Amino acid sequence: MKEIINLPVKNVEEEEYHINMGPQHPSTHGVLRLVVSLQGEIVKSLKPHCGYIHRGIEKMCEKDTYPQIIHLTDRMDYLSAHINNHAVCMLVEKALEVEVPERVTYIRTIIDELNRIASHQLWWCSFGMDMGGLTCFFYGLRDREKILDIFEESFGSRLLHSYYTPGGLMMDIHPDFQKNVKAFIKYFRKKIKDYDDLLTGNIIMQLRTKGVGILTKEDAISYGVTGPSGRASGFACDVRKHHPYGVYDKTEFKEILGTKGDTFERYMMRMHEMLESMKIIEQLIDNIPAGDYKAKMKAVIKLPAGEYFQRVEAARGELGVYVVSDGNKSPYRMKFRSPNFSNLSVLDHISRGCKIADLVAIGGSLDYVIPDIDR
Amino acid sequence: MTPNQLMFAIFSAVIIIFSILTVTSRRILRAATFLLFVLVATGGMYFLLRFNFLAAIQLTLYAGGIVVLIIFSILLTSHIGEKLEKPGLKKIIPAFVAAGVGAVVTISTILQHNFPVEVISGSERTDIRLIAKSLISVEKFGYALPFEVISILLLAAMVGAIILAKKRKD
Amino acid sequence: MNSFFKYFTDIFYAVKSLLTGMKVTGRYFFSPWEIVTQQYPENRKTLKMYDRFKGEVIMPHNEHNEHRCTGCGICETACPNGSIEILQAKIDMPDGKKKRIIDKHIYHLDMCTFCGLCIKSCPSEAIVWGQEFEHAVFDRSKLTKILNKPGSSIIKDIVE
Amino acid sequence: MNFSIYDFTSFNQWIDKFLFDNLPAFWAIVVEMTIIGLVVLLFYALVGLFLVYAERKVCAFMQNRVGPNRVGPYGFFQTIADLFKLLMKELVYIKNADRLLFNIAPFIVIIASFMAIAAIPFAKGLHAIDFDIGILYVIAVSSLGVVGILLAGWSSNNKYSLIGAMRSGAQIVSYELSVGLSLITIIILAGTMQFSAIVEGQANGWFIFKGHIPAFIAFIVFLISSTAETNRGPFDLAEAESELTAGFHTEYSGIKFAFFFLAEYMNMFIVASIAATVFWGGWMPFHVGGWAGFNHIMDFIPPLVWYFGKTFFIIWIMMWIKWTFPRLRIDQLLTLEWKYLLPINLVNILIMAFIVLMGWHF
Repeated sequence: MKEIINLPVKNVEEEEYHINMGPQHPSTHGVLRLVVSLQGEIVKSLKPHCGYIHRGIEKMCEKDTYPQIIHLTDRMDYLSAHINNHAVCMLVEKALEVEVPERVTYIRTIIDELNRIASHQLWWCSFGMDMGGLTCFFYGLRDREKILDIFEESFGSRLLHSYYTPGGLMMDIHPDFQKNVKAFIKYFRKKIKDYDDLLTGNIIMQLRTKGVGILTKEDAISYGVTGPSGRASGFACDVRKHHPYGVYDKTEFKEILGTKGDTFERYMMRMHEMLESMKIIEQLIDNIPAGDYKAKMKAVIKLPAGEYFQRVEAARGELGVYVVSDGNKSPYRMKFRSPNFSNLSVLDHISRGCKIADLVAIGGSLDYVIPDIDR
Repeated sequence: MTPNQLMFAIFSAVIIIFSILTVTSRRILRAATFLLFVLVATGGMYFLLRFNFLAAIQLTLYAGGIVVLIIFSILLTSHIGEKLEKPGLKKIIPAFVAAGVGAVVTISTILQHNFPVEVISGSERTDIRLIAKSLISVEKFGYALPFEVISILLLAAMVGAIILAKKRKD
Repeated sequence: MNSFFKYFTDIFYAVKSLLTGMKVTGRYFFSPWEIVTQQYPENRKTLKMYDRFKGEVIMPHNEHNEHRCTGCGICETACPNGSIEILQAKIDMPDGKKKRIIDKHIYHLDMCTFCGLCIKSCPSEAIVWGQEFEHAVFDRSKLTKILNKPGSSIIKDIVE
Repeated sequence: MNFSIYDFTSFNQWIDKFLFDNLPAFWAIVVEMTIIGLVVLLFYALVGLFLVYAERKVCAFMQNRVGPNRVGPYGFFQTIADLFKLLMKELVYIKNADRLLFNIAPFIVIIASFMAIAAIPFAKGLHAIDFDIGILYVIAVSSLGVVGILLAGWSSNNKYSLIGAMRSGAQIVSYELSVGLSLITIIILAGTMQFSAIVEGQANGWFIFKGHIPAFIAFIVFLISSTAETNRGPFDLAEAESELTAGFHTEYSGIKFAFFFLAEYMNMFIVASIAATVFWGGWMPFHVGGWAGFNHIMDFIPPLVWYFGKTFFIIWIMMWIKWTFPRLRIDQLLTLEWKYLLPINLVNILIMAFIVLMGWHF
């Protein structure tokens, strides 16, 4: 009799249950492994294991010349390839004290913002897919295709462009560039309403995201969560506003700050940012000054010995590039402060106590790109 | 042999075989699954007797309700590798004795009872309207009182379950 | 009482938001002309890539089987991945001097990251982007290409 | 032989008579059962294949795509090609899985949906069994399917599968209530549980019009809860691909996976045809009480066309829902059932009973 009573008392409640989300899992957007300990469906803690696609980009940079580094930065956060290029180019220009033509800064700013929109479109569609709405995925990709077509026409490639070089651009923009960008903005302003109807206003999506995965402002600052995810918590961290580069100081745009810092705010930040980016592009696209697309640079670029740092606002947060030069044509040490790495580190903190489905939604709202984490 | 007899043979064979398997299987979820087959075959037996309502209730309550609950609780508590221990002789002998006594009593009762032979015509069925009416009737053969008593019992059970579930949280 | 009304207004707004979403998908269902799918192998004949499309590195030859490559090797050093190899040869000129010319311009397509540095750095504009994009092959060795055609020579007016 | 596409009764009687005249009674019944079994099996396979194709095309059009278009005209034979692919796939043996239960599970799921088909009336005289407890029978047998899902999730020895099975168990057990109660609303109106009598009762107007507001609410509740019971989006938590890879059938491959896949589509067909039969008149043409001429014109359209038209329309609505909404979370799923659908349903039944008592329905 005693045995029968004892059987169900075995403490199921406190038994921990580990599952491996990834490296192959539909919601990790790449080869990221999250070891999640669960109690029932509730996440007790999780441990990210990165490094599955570590390629040693920082080390590879040490043997490459500065123009050659550009194509490696494409492959970190491949969804904001132009912005990564921009960081390295500006660092070299700053170190050599080269004045780039105004035309170049205008074009770079426009293309950065286009790239940001394209990146957020891909985020939107994959976020929709994480939430289980597969249709979002196709609408997002459909509209992203329009930007990629503009990119392909001007720079010949769709994802990894290597378009910026230290001192300017690889080639001038295509003659149709301005026309196509304006047509895209007209098109996308219409389509973004579909986004709102389909996902933003949807009651299921709002119930699943509001009040889930709350990140306070203090935590955002101490974990270094930047970009839309940080701004959702009220952390004013927009590099474009506070340390302007390009022609951001000449344009009007808002740095939108959230208050709650939950998944829905993070979602709304990116939706607003797409609109703001379109505003920036609209202000600049007709005013691209004439001129050369490239400053005069030496054939072999050698940075004077010393330390250099440059930061930009990539689509997912603040990207910092740090270079120690010993005066040679390749850097002595190169370090990237990638936004996704810091954003991922907060995942354990904000997803404790929520459900597996919430974990997927939080992961989607942090919008991590795995190659940028591993580098 | 008529088709009905054939079906009866099949159903009874299923019931006997799976009943034995249910009590001899050492994996608890397998036992639950075999129990499901026994209950479904019993439902089939009722269909054979044209007690459609009873058969459907058998399927809904036993097969669809109770077995699902049993399986659900097994899922929550046990692990796939678990096997029950082989019972010792001390347990087997009393079990056999108890089962044997039960069988003797049941079989002897059935054999002693004189079943009146009555051929029910094929179209005749238990009318579900009659069942429904007698369930809520307060007259002589009505079941209104038991029906209400059971509903109060179920309500009490439900309240108890909610309280138990709430308690754990704080 | 307030929460009682909230129960129903919640239901109302929930249903309304769901119907708004269904309106979007429903509209696309009934407008098949908005389909964006490209049916690729069928449209191969009409498919035209953009002029600047980076398909592969090619070396254009004119009708006399002449190219512009001097074999200087700048592209080889500019390439970050080592996907270009230049094999040089020396020929005897009629005036008795020996001249360096290109023997083989080897291009490893499998190592190329399409950054465009080789094309940008070429002083004689000998290599350009080709439009070909169907690079899938069953044998990896087929991705190693020799860009100068057999028996080709350099165009006369190119000065090193 | 008197055969008409408007009434299959005489056709069935002719086959019955033919068999009994030529065979001994025992064998006649065996042959009849075999024929019915084979016909239902064939129907099952064909409808399953068609629904998979239809789902792909519908979701493709909603997503601005063209969908399958390579195999056959408009990709019509794509699902058949997929079926052959699945048949030829290796059946992966899972280490430490409970092999017996692992193999039985897909069959339980498929048999449950198979049994439900038997009670559905496709046209006048075209149904396998016409129980006096038809609706109760369908509810009873369809509640067996969840056992297969639970067994599949547990026996695969995979944590994702187990979570999927748990979710699906909680979901189906609670949504069965709403399905049953919303059907009871119509049973009150119809006064019978027999499918043929329910259809006949709609000869002068479908129940969704006859029972006006409560019937409409019951239809909506039935649509939602039956979508949940068939594990379809937005209630596909048991196989939530972005959370649990594939949920309870993660470890299944080849034809065993195809069984789950087919059973899901057949369950969708079954609930759609119950909705069509109970709310929209089944094979009964669109009739308006009193308009004899109009009713006569409607009678010319064969009942099978009416039946499949209504069923596929409801299936289309279910697909539309699936391809629009994001997935619910498990606690929201249960909140929806226990806080919204169930109270609405209970009040609805009361209102319907009141309306029937007062004779306010049409």
